[in-house]
Amino acid sequence: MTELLAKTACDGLLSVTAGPFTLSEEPVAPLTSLMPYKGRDKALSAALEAAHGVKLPGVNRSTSKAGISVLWFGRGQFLLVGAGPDGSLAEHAAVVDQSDAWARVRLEGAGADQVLARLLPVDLRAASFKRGHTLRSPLGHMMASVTRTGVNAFSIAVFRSMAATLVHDLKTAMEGVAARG
Amino acid sequence: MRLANRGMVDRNAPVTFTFDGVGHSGFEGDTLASALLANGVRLVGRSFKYHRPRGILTAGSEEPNALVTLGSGARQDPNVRATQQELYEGLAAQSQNRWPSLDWDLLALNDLAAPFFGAGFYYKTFMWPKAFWEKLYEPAIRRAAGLGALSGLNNADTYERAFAFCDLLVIGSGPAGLMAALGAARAGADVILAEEDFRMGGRLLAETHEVDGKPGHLWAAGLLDELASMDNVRLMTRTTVTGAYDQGTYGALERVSHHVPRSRAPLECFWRIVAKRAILAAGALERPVAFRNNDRPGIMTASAVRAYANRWGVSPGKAVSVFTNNDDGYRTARDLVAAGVHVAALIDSRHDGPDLPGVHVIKGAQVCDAAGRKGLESITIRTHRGEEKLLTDCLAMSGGWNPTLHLTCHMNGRPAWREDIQGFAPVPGMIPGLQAVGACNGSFSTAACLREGAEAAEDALEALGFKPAALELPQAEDDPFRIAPLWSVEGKGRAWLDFQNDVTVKDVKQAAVENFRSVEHMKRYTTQGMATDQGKNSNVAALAVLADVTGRAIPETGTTTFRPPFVPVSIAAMGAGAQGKGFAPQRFTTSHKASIERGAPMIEAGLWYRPSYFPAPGESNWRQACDREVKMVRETVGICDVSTLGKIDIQGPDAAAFLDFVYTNTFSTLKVGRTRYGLMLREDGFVMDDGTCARLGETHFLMTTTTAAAGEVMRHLEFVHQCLRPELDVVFTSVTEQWAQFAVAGPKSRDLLDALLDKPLNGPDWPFMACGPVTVMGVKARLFRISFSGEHAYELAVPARYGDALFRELLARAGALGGGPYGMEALNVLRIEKGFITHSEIHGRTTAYDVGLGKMVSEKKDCIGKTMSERDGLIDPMRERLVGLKPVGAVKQVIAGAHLFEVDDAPVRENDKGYVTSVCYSPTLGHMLALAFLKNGPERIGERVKMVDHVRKIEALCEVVHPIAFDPEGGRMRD
Amino acid sequence: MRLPCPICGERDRREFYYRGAALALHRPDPDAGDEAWADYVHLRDNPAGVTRDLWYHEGGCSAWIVVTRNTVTHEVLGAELAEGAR
Amino acid sequence: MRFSALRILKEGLTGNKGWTPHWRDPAPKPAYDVIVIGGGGHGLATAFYLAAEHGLTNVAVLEKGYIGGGNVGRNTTIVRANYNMPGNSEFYSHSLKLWEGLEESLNYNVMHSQRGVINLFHSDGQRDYAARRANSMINQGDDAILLDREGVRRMVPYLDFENVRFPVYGGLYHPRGGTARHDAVAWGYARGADMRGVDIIQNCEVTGIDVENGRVTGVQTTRGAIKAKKVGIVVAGRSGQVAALAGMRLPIESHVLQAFVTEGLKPCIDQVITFGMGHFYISQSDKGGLVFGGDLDMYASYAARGNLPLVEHVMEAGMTLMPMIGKARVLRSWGGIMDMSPDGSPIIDKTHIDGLYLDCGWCYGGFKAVPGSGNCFAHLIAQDRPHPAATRFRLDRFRTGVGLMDEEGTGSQHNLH
Repeated sequence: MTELLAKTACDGLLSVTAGPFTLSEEPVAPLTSLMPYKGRDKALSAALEAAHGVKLPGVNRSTSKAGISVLWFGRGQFLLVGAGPDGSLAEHAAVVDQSDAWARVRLEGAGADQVLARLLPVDLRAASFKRGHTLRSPLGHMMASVTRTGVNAFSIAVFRSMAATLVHDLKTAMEGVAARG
Repeated sequence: MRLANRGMVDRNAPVTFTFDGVGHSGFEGDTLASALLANGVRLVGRSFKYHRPRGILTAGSEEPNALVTLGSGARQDPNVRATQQELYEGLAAQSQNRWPSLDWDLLALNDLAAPFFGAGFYYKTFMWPKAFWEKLYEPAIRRAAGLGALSGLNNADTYERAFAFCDLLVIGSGPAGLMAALGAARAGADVILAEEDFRMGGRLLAETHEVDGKPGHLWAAGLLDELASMDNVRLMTRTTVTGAYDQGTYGALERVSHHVPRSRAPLECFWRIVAKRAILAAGALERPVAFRNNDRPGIMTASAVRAYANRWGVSPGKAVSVFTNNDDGYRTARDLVAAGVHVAALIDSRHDGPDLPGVHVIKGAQVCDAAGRKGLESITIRTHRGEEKLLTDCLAMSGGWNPTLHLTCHMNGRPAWREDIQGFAPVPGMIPGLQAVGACNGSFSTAACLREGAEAAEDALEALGFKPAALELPQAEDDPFRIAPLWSVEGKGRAWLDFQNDVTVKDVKQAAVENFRSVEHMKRYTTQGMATDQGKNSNVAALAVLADVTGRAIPETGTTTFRPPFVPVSIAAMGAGAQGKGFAPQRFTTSHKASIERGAPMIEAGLWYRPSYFPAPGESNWRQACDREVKMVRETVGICDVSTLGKIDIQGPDAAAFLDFVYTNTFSTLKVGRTRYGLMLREDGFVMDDGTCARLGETHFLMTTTTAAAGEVMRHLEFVHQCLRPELDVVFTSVTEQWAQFAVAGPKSRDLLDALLDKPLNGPDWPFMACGPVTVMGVKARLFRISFSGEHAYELAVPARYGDALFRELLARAGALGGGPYGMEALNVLRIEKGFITHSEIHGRTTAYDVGLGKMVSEKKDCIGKTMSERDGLIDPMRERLVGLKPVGAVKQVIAGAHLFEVDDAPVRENDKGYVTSVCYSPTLGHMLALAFLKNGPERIGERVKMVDHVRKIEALCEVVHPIAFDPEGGRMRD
Repeated sequence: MRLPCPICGERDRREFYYRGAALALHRPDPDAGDEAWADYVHLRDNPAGVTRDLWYHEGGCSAWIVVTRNTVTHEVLGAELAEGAR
Repeated sequence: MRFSALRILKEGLTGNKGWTPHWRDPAPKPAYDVIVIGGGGHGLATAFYLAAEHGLTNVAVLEKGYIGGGNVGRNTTIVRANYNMPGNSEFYSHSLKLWEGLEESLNYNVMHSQRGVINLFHSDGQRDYAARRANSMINQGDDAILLDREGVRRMVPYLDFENVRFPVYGGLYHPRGGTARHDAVAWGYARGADMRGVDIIQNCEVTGIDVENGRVTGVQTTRGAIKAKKVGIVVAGRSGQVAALAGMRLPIESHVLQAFVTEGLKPCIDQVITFGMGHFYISQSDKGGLVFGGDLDMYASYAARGNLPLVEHVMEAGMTLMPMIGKARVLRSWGGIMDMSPDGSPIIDKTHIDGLYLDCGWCYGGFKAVPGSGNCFAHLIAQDRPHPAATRFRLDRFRTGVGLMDEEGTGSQHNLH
C-alpha cells in the first residue's frame, strides 16, 4: 500500500429515501473550528473577510460566499466550511481542523421540517428559522448542528462516530412522516 | 337499536367486528361502544373488586366500565375504552377481568361477600400467619385484581414522538374552541387546534342545537373548512392534550392509526407542543347520581344517551327513563322523543323543573333502586307518595356537569367551588398563559361558549401582539343552567360513586367514621378516584358525600386536583424510539468494520463499541485469545484502537495556567513536544479523571480523558473556565472525533513505525513521553510516545477518514512482525500487571492519596479539589488504599468484588478491611493478580490477608503486593 | 420547562445540564479555612421561592448560565451568562 | 380496637357499625416532653417508637397538613437492604428487620411483600460492583444472590435479553427485598402511636422554634405556642425551611422525583426490577398497576411535580429494558420533594442546640428507611446517644470527610445521588 484510502463518515449508509424525503451525505469539505481569543472577534471577522470573503456570522446565523461558509457553532465558536483556513486567522483565534470530526447529511423534501420535528426540540417554522439560519440542539440524543439550506432542505451534522445512529433516526422519522401521507 | 335517519355514521359503509368472539356489524363513524349498543349488547365488562356486571356509562375517554382488550399476540392492547375506539373492519374485542366468561364470572362471588370487603378491609386482616401474605393472600389478591392483560411479548408496533410550536394552542373543538381558533387564525396567529375525538365539533356533534340557524354540526363543518384552508392552522384530531407543563409546554397523545388495521404509520405519536398561549375549551363531563344499584348495565349518563342517539343514531334502550337534578336531562328526553324512542318517564329530583310535552315528568322524585343484574329491567322511583317500580331498560342520569378543568390543575393550582353550577371551575392563572373558556370554565350554554371562545382569542391575540380580525358571534341557545344539588339518594344498599373501583357511598362514610376525614385520606383509604378515570366521574360527588357526613361545606372539605396525564398514555408512546438500540446513540470507531471482520466480539464502553478480543484459529475461549494478545504485546507488537479516549484541544495565552488549575500537577513547566500524565480532582477532593496531556505548542495543549469521563471532563472544563476563571484567555474544543488513534505497543513497535512512517523516527528525538507531528503515507499525523501497557509504545493519530485504512495497514505490518491486534481484555490485563488505574479504581470514592498518587497534588499551587482533599477523613492512613494482591494459598483465584479480612477474622462487616476492584490472570507472571483497596494497604506489603467472596463462594489467602506487579522500574516503557 | 439561554434564546429543559445553586461561582480562597470550604461545597440556602442556579447548555451552545427561578412555581425570571455573573 | 379477620367478620355481620377512628384528633396541649415536627412516615414512626420502646408517651406529632401527605404517600414503595457502604449497610439491615415484624408490632397490614428485588447489570465492571455490594450485604448478615444471565431469565423472562445496548449479564437478587403499601405505613404508625397516648395534631404548622440559652424550649405553631423539653425535626423535603427556624443552614438541596403508575393489569411483574443504567425501577402493585420511577428531574424544586424530559427518559428506559410493557398506559404521575444530601446518605444527629434533633437527607431512599429512621431517631431523642445502627449518620461528616457514604461515587453535587 502506498496510500491511505479515505472513507467518509457515512460510508455505506447513504443515501436513503422515504416518500418525498431524501437523505444524502454532504460532500466532503474542509471544516475548521475557529475560536476567537478574548476581544478578537472583530479582528477575526476582518481577517476572515480578507482571506475568504466571508464575515463572522451572528448567533444562530451563517454567512456564505462562493462555496465558503461560516456557521455560528456555539458559544465563542464558529465553523469555517469549504476552505482550508488562511494562516492569518490563527493570530486571532484557535484554529482547529475538524474536517473529519463530523458526519454531515442533507435532508430534503417537502415537509422536511416535520421529519426534524420528530427529533429536534426546537422551533423550525419557516417564519423564524429561515434559509441560512443555524442552531445547536440535540437531535434525538446527539448534539447536532442544524442549518436550513432551502425551503425544504436542511444540513445536519453530528459527531462522526454517531453517523449510523443519525441515519437510523432520520430514516425512521422520514418513514413515519411519509407513511401518514 | 339503530335509529332511522339519525346520526353521522355512514350507512353505506358497514363494518363487521367481534366482541368475545361473537360477530356484529356497525358502520363507519361508529365507536365500538355505539356499535355494541346498536347491536343490543349491554353487558360489556366487570367491575374491579366485586366483579359486578357493567355496561357502557359514557360516550368518551372518561369511560370507567367499557374497557376491552383489542387484538392478540404482541399487538394485544388491554384497557381500550370502547367509547373511544373507532370501529374498523375485522376489529376483535375481548371483555376483561372475568373468568371463565363475561356472563358467568366466578369472582362475582365477591359481590356476595361485600359486607366484609368494605373500605380498607385489607389493612385489618391477612396478618396471620405472617408467611401467608406472600404465599397465599397476596397472590390471590393479585390474580383477582387488575383489568386487562399485557401479552408478555415485546412491543411490535411503532410509535413516535414529535415537537410542535405555535402561537396559540386551542384544546377542544366544540363551539368555544372553534371560535377561539378561528378568531386567532384569521388574525394570522399560528394555531394548533387539538381534538381528542376523531371528528371535530365537540358537543355540537351530540346535540340538536342550532348555531347561526343551522344544525350545530353543520355550522362546525363550515368553520372547519375555513380553518383547514389556512396555512397557519394545524388541525389535530385524535389528539388528547394530556399534560400542562412549565413555560407553555404541553404533552399530547395522537392516536395516529388505532383505527387503521395494519397501517405503516406509527400507532401513536406523543407530541410536546410549545405554545405561547393556550385556550382550554375541553367542555364538561356529566356526573352520575349515586343511588342503590346505579351501576346496572343500561344506566348511563344522560348526555351519553343523547350523544348515542344524535351522533350515532343509536338508542341504548327501547324504553328509556331519565333521572335528573338539572334542566339538561330534559334535552335527552326531548331528543329521544324526537327520534321516536319511547321515554318511559323523566324523574326530576327538583319540584320546580319544567314540563316537557309528550313525556311523563315526575317532579320532586328520586330513583332509589335499579333491578336487572346483567341489564337494567326496572327502576324504583320514590316520591312523596311512596315507592313505585317502572319498567325501563335504559336510565339516562344527570347529576349536573363538572367542567373538564383537569389540565388547569397540573401545576398545583386549585379550582374554586361555584354554587351556581354545583361544581368546581378553574381560577385564572392556574396555568400561566392558559385561559379556560366555555363549559370547562363553567359556562354551559352554547352562546356563552361561542362568546368566551371569541373573547379568549382576542385576549390571546393582544398578548401575542396580533391585531384581532373581524369575527361575528353566531346566534345560539343561551339557556340558563339550573340545578339543585343531589349527590346521593338516601336508602339502603350500595350506591356507587367510583364505578370501576367499586367505591360506594357507604365506603366514604365508613372512611370518615374511621377518621379518614381529609379528602386525601378518604381517597387513599377507599381508592376512590384511583381507577382508570382518575375520579373524572366520581371525585366531586365523593367530596360532597364526605362533606355531608363530616358536617362541612364542600369547599371547606377540600377540592379536586388532578395530575398528568389527562388520559392514560402508553409507555411505548412516551418512550418511542428507545426500544432496541435507541436509548442512546451508538458510537463506532473507524476500525469497527475491520474488527468485526476479524471476528472480534464487541462490547459497549461509554456508548462506544470496542473489541473484546480477536479470536485466532484454534482458540476456543476468550482467555486463550487474551493470553495470546498479552504475550504478543509483551514480546512483539500489538495494535489497539484508542480513539474512544476523549481528546480536548486547548489553546490560548493562558492555556498552561488553566491546566495548572484543573490538574493536581503542574503543566506550565511541561516542554513543547512532551506529554505528561495528569490527575484531575472534583472540588470535593476525590479523583475525577486521569489521562495524559501533550504540549503541542507554547500555547497549545492536547488533553486526553478516559473514554467514560470525556463528556464530564468537557463540562467540568467549561465550568471552571466560565464560572471560576473567566479572566483566563483560553479556548478549547473536543477533537475526539477528528482523530483515529491507535496504540502501537510492544518491543517491536519502533520497528513497525520506522517502516510505516514517511521518515523513520530519530531515537533521541523520541524519548518516553515525547510527542510531535509525523507523516504516514503523505498524511499528516500525530505521534505520542505513551504507554498504557508498560511496553515501549506509541499512539499514532490520523484524521478519522484514514482510520480504517491505517488500522488495516497497522495490522498487516504487525502481523509480519509476529504481532497483531489486541482487545479490551488484553488491554485490561496489561494495565493490571502494571498497576495502572481505570474507573474500577477511580470510582468516585477514592482520593489521589488512596490510589497512591498523593504526591501528584502539587503543594506549590491551588487546584480544583486541593483544599477538600486535605480534610482529615481523606488523609487518614487507615483509609482503604490501593495495593496488589497475589493468591498464595491452596486457592489460586482472586475475584473482583470480593472483600478482604484478616486471615483469622470472621468475614462480617465489622471486620471488613477492603475489597478487590480488578483481577486478571497474568500470562506474563503465570498467576492471578488483583488490584484492591486495603485499609492502610501500602504499609502492609508482604503481609497476608483473606479474600472472601460469599456470592461465588471463593475464599483465598493472598499476599499484599505492590500494585505494580510487572517491571516496577518501568524500564521497558522508557527504554 | 423552558429556559432562556442568553445566547440561543428559549430552549427546552432537556438541552440543559443542572449543577445547583449559583453559590458555586463564589469559590473561596485556598486559605479561606475549613469552615468556608465545607460550607461552599456542601451547605445550601435551598430556598422555597426565588433562587439563582447554574445550568449548562450542554445540548446547545455550551454556555454556563445563571437562571433566576422560583423553586415553588417553576417560574423563570431571567438568565445571564455565568462568565459575567459573579 | 384490635384488627383481625374475626373483627371484620363480626362487623360485616352487624352492618359495619362498630368501626372507630384509627387515630384521634386532639387539640394541642400546652406542653409535651417531646415534640416531633413532621407527621410523615418518619415522624409518625419516631413517635411510635418513643412511646413503644422508650416509654415516652407525652409526645406530640405536629403536621402542617394531613398525616402521610408527603413522601411516604408518594413513592414507589420499595423496601430493601442492599447497600454497600458501612453506615448504610447496618442501618438498612436494621430497618428491614423492623419491617419484617411491622404488621405484628402495629396490628396493621402494611402489605409488606418480600417478593424480591433484582438489580440488573450489563457489563463485567458492573458485575464486579454488584458482587462487591452483594458481599457487603452478606457481611452484614443480609441476603444476596448473584444471578447469571440464565438465572435472571428464569425469573424475568420478559426482559429484552437480546438488547445490544444493555445485554443482561446478570442480576443482584435480594430475596428479602420487596414492597409495601405506602399509605398504610403512615396510618399504621399513627394508629400505633395514638393508641399509646401520642397526640397527632394535623393542620398545625410550626412557625418558630424557641431556644433559650442554647436549649430548645418549645415551638410556635399556627395553633399557638407549645412547650417541649425536646424537639425533633423530621420533615424531609422541607428540612431546610424548618431548620432555618433554628438558624441552621443544611447540606441539603430539595429536588423533585417523579413516579408513575399505569392502569391495572393482570399480574405480569412479580419482583422489583431495577435497571441502573437507565435509572429505572419497576414493580406491580397488588391492584395491578405497574409502579415505576426513574431519576430526579435534576433541578432544585419544591413544586412536587416534574416535567416531560424526565418523564420521557423514564419511559425510554422502560422500553429499552422490557419492551413488553409498551402497551401499559400511564395513569398518573406525581412528584415528591427529596432532601438531597452531598453524599446521598441521610443525617440523624443532634444539633448545636441542646434538645433539638435532626433527621433528614433521605434523598430518594426514605420509604424503606421509615421503621429504621423512626426507631433510631427515637433512640437518639430519648437517650441522647445514637442508636448503634445509625452512628455514622453524622452531620459533621461533610466537614471532616470522615465516614462519607457516597454509594454512587458521584461526589458532593447534591442531585447526582
